[in-house]
Amino acid sequence: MSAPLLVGERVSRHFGGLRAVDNVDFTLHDGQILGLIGPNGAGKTTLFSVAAGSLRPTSGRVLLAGTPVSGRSAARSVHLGICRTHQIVRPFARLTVLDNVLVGLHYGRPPGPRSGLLRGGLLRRDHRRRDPRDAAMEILDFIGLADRATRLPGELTLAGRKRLEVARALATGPRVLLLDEVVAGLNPVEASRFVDLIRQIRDRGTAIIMIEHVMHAVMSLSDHIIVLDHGRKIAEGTPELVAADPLVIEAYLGRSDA
Amino acid sequence: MREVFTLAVSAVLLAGFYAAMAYGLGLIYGVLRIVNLAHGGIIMAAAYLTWQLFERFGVDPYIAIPVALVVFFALGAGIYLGLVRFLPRGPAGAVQSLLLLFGVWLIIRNVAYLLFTGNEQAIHTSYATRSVTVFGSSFSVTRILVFAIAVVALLLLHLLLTRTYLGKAIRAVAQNPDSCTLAGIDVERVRIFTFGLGTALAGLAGVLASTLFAFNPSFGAAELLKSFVIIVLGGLGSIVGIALGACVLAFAEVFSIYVVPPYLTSAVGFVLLVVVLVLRPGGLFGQRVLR
Amino acid sequence: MDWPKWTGVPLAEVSLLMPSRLAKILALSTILVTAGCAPSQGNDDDGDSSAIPSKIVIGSTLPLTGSESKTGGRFKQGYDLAIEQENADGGVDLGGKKVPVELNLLDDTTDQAKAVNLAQRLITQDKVNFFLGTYSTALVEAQSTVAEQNKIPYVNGGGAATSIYAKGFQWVFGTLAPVENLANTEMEWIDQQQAAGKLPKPARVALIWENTSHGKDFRKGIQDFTRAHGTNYQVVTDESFALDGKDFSAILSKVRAAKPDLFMVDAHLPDFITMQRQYLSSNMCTKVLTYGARGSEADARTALGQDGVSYVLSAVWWNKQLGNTGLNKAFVDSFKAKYGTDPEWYQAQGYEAARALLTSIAKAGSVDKSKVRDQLAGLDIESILPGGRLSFPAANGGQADYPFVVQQNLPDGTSPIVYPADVATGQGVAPNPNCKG
Amino acid sequence: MKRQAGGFVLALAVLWVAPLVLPIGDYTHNIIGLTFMFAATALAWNWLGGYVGQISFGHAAMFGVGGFVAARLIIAFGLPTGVAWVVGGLTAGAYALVWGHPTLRLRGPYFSIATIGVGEASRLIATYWSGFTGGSSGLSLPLSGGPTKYQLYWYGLYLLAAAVVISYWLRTSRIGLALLAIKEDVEAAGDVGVSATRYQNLVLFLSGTMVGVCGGFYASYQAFIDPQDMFSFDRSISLILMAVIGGIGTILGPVLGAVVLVIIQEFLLASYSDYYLGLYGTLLVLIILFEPLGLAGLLARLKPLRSTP
Repeated sequence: MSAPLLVGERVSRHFGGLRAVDNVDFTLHDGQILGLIGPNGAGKTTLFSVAAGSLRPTSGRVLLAGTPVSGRSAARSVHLGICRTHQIVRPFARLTVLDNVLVGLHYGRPPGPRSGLLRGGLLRRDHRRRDPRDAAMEILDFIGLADRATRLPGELTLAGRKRLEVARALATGPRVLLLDEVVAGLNPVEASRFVDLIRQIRDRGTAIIMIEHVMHAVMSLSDHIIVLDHGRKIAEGTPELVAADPLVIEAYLGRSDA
Repeated sequence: MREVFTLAVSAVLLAGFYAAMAYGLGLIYGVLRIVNLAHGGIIMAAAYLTWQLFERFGVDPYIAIPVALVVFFALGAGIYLGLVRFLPRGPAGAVQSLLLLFGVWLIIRNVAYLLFTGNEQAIHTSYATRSVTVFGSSFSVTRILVFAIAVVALLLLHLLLTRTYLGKAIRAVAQNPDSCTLAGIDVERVRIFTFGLGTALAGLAGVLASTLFAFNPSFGAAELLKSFVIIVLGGLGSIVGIALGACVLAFAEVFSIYVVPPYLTSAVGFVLLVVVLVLRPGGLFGQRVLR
Repeated sequence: MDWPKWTGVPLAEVSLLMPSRLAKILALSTILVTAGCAPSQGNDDDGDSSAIPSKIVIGSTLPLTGSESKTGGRFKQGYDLAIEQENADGGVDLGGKKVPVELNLLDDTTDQAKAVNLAQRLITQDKVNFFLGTYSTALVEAQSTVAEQNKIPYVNGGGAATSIYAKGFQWVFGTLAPVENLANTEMEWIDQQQAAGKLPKPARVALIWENTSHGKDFRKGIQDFTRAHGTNYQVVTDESFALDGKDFSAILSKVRAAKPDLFMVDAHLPDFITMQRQYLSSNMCTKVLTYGARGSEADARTALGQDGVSYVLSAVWWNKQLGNTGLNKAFVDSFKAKYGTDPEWYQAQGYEAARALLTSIAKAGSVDKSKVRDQLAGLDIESILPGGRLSFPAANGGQADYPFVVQQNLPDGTSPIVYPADVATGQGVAPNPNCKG
Repeated sequence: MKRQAGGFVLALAVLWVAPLVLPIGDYTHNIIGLTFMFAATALAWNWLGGYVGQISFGHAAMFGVGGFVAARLIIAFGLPTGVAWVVGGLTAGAYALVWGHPTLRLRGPYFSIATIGVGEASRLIATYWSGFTGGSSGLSLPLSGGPTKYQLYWYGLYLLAAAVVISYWLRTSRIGLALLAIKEDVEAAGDVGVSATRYQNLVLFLSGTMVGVCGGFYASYQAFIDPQDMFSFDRSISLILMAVIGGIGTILGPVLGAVVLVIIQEFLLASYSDYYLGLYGTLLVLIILFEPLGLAGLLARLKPLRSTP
C-alpha cells in the first residue's frame, strides 16, 4: 500500500449544540476509492465540506500529502487538488456545457507566477499549453457529453447534469475527487454506466471519496468503507467486513424501522 | 447625571419613532423577501397628505392617522398587484425588485414635486413648540405623542400577528411559503395584504414624521436608510428585533455626541450598519439568516 | 460559424460581445489614438462686441424652488424692480441710444450643481451679456467660477463669504459686506450690554456655524472678538452643521449640556427655522440668541409664531428704518407701490446688485464685457446700503464693505435697529426676558 | 464580430474628428464631453453590477474620493491634470477595497444595503471634513494650467474608450468566465477553484478606480466640486439608472443609458424640468418589467446582430 494521500485527523464540526461530525479519522491512499455511508443526517456531507475546505472544522484537521487543507477557502482546496461535487447539482445555468468545464480548467489549478491579470488575457495565452478548449472537449469526450458541448445545462437530463458536475470537477485536475451521491436518482442503466465511469476516473489516477446511498454501487466500487452515524464513525473496513458489522445493520435497520 | 437622564429619555422617545419608521420595511422584507425601496417615498407622501389635511381641513395630524393607514394600504396593495407581482421570485427577483421599487420612489417624488413644488413644508400645530418637564428635564410634547402612538402601533401589530388568523398566515408564509400552499393558505393574498400593511405602516411613519420635521419631496431618503439600519440591527424580518434595533440606533445616535461631533451623528448608524452586516449578518438579536 | 466565446450569455449580451483578440487590437488602437493630444482651439463666435445690440440680456439664476425658494423670490423682486425702473425710460443709454434690458432668469432649485450648469448654459449657449448672481454663499461660490472661466461680469448680492473674493477673480463683484463684520458687530452690541452689567462676565458662548465659507467667516469673527476680549468671553461649544440640516437635536443636546449664556449661530433661513423650532420645543433659553442675519423675516414669524422669534438678535446688510430720505425713500416707496409689502434686506441687495451692474453698463456705454468689468471695478456710487456708498474695492477682491446694522425682534412684532447708536431706532433688550430664572 | 471592432474604432475616429469639422456649439460640445465621462462611469459600475451581479448603491463614494483627491493634488502641488486624475482614481480604487473586501462576501440585497451605508457615511464624513473637501462650500479649482474645457472633450473620449476596452476585456477574457460563474453561483464557483474574493475585489478595484478617475475629470470639468453633490445618493443612483436603462451586463447598454440620461437632463430639463425624476422612474419600472436588458436588449430584439451558427 502506498503512502496516505488524504488524511483526516480527529475531525469535528459542531453547529451550536449539534455535533454534525464528531472526532472522525479517515485515510485515503493513492488510487483508492473510499466509500462513505450512513443514514441521512449522519454527517457525511458535512465531512465533505470540511475536507473540501468550504467549512472550517471545529477541531481536528485534514492533510493532503502532508499539507493542511482544512479551514481555508474552497478555492484554495481546489488549487491544492481536492475537488467536490454536490448532491444537488449546481451547474452554471447560463453557461454552456463547454464553458462550465472551461471554468474548472482555467481556475482549478493553482495560480502560477504568470497568473491573474496577465494570464487573464492582456497577453497572449501560454503557447506551451494546448488550447484549453481542446482539453475541455477531451474531458467532455471522456465523460460522454462531447455532443452536448454547446448546450445549456438546463437542456441536459439529470444524468447528463450529473456527468457535467463530474466533468467540471475533473477539469480542475484533482488528486482527490469527492463525489456526493452521484449515482442516486439515476435509473439502473444510467447508474451502471456511472459506476463504470467512476472506476475509469480512479484508473486514470484520481483517488475518490464517495458518499452513496445506492448500496450496490458503493459496495462494488469501494476499496474501503467508513460508516458514519450521528456524526461518529461506527465502523470501517472492506465492503464485506462492513456489510457484516452488526452495528451498521442496526444503524440502518433501526432507522428504517422507525 | 441629569444630562445623561435627559439624553436617555430622548433616545427612548426617538427609538419609538424609529421603530414605527422601520416596521413597514421589516414586515415586507420578512414575508416577501423584498426590500421596499419606495419606503422613503411613502413616508414623504404621507407627510404631504397629513399636511394637506391639516392646511385645508384643519385636521389634526394625529387624527389623520386612520386616513393615512387606509390610503396607503390601498396604495401598497396596488403597487403589489400592478408591479411587484410580476417579478420573478428568488435572488434575481430580489435585485429586480430593488430597482423596480426605486423607480416607484422616483415617480412618487416627482408627483409630490408637481403637486406641491420643491419647497420645504412643515406642520405648525398649536402645541408644536410646547414641552413638559419631568424631573427637571423638558421634553417636547410632540415627541412624547409620537412615542406613545408608535408603542400602541407596535402592540396592535403584535396582536394582529399573533392573535388573528390573517396574522398567523402572515407568519407562516414568512417562514415557509411552500408548505403554506399545502396547508390551504392563499399565499398570494397574504402577500398582497402584507405589502399593503407594510406600506400603511410606512404611511403611519410619514404622519408622525410630518409633526417632527420639515419636509420636501426628497424627504424620506434618510428615513429609508435608517430603517435599513434598524432592520439589519434587529435581524432582517423579525418584528421584536426591529424594536430593539430602533433602541440601539437611537441610543447610539443620541449618545454619540460624547464621542463624535454632532454633525456626524447620522453617520454612526451607517457605520453600525456595515459593521453589523459584515460581522453578524443575522442582526444583533436575530438568528443568523445568511449562510 | 463565428461564435462568440461564451455562448452561455443571453442573446442580447452575446450580440454585443466580441472575441478577445479583437479587444487587444482595440486596446492597441486606443493607445495609439490617445497618443495624439487634444486639439486646443475653441469655437469663438462672440461676434463684434462693440456694436450696439437691440437689447441687453442679463442672465441669472435664483433658488425659486427648493429650500431657499422664499429668499430667491425676494431677490427676484429686487432684480425685477431695478430692471423695470431702468426700462421705464427706454433702457440703458449706450452712446446715445436707449437699449432695453431683459432678464433671462432660471431656477437653480437651491442646488449648487444646477446653479453651475445653468450658468454655463446661459453664458455659452444663450450668450447672455452679463450675469446677476444667485443667492446664498454656497451657490454663489460655485457659480462665480463659471463667470470667471467665461470672462463675463458677474454681480451678486447673495454671496457674503470672503473666500469667494479671495481667489483673485477679476470678473466677480459682490454687494454683501463680509460675514466676519456681521459677527463682530453683533459682539460689539453684546459687549456693551456686558459692560452695562446686563450679561454675566465671563459670558459662556455657544458657537454654532454652518459648514460653509459663510459659517467659517462668522466663526472667525466671533473667535477674533472673544480672543481680543480675553477673559470676558469663554467659548464653551464650537460645532458645525451641514447646510440644509433636518434635525439639530444632537447639536442642541450638546449646547444644552454646555449651559451657554450666548447662543451664537450662523444659519440660513430654512436651517434657522428648523433649529429654532427644536430650540423652543426642547425648552431651551439663553440670555442672548442670534442666528446671524436671520430672525426678522416675515416667514420666520409665520413659521414659529411671534413668541417663537421674540428677542432674536440679528445683524443685517440693510434695514428699511435706515433712512426715510433720498434713495432709500425712493426705493422703499417704489417697492411698496409695485409689491405692496415692505422690502427686507434681501430685496435691497438684489436691487443694489442689479443697479450696480446697470449703472456700469451705462458708464461703459457699451456691452463690451471687459469695459463693463472695468467700470464695475472702479464704481463708487450713492447707495441705499448702510454708509450710503457702494463700491467694490480691489483690496477686498471685489467685495463691498460697509457697516452692519444690528436689530432685535420685539414681542410687538417690530425689529428696531439697536446698534450702531447713530442709526438706532430702538432699545435692545438683554438678557432675554423669556427665560425664567 | 469583426464588424463590431471596426465599428468601435470608426466611432472613435468619428467622435475624435467631429468637433473639428462640424459646427458644434460650445455648449453642446462640452455636454458631449461630459456624456463620455458619464458613459465611462456607467460602464465601470456595470463591471460590478452587471458582470458580477453585485448592485452597488454607493459608487458616488469613489467618484467623490477620486474627485477630491485629484482636485487637492492640482490645487496643492499643481500636478498635471492627467496624473492627478490617475492618482485620485487609484486612491478611490483603494478606498473601494477597504470597504469592499469585507462587504463583498454579502450577496444580493445585503450587499446593496451595505453599499448604501458606505455611500452615506462617506458623504457625511466628506462634508464634515471641511479641511479637505471645503465642507458644504466645496472646493474651487484653479482656472488655468489644466486642459481647457474645450479640450476635455477628447479626454472624456479617451476615458470612454478605456472603459469600453476594459469592459470587453473583462467580458471576453478568462476573468469574464470567472465573473459569470460567480454571478451564477458563488459557492459552486468556489468549488471549482474560482476565488470569489479575489475576482470580486479585482473588479471592484477596477470599477472604483475608473469611477475615481471620472470624478477627477468632473472636478476639472466643473472647476468646482462640493461634497454634498459629489458623494450624493443621487449620483450613485444615476450610475444605476444609466446602466439599467441602457442594459445591465451589456457593453453598449451603459453607453446608451448615459446618452439617454444626459439628453433627458440637458435638453428636456430646460423646458420640462419638473418631469425628469418621474421619467427616470417610469423608464426604470418599464424596463424591469418588460425588458431586463434595457435599451440594448430592445435593440437586439429589433435587429438580431448574432450571426447564425
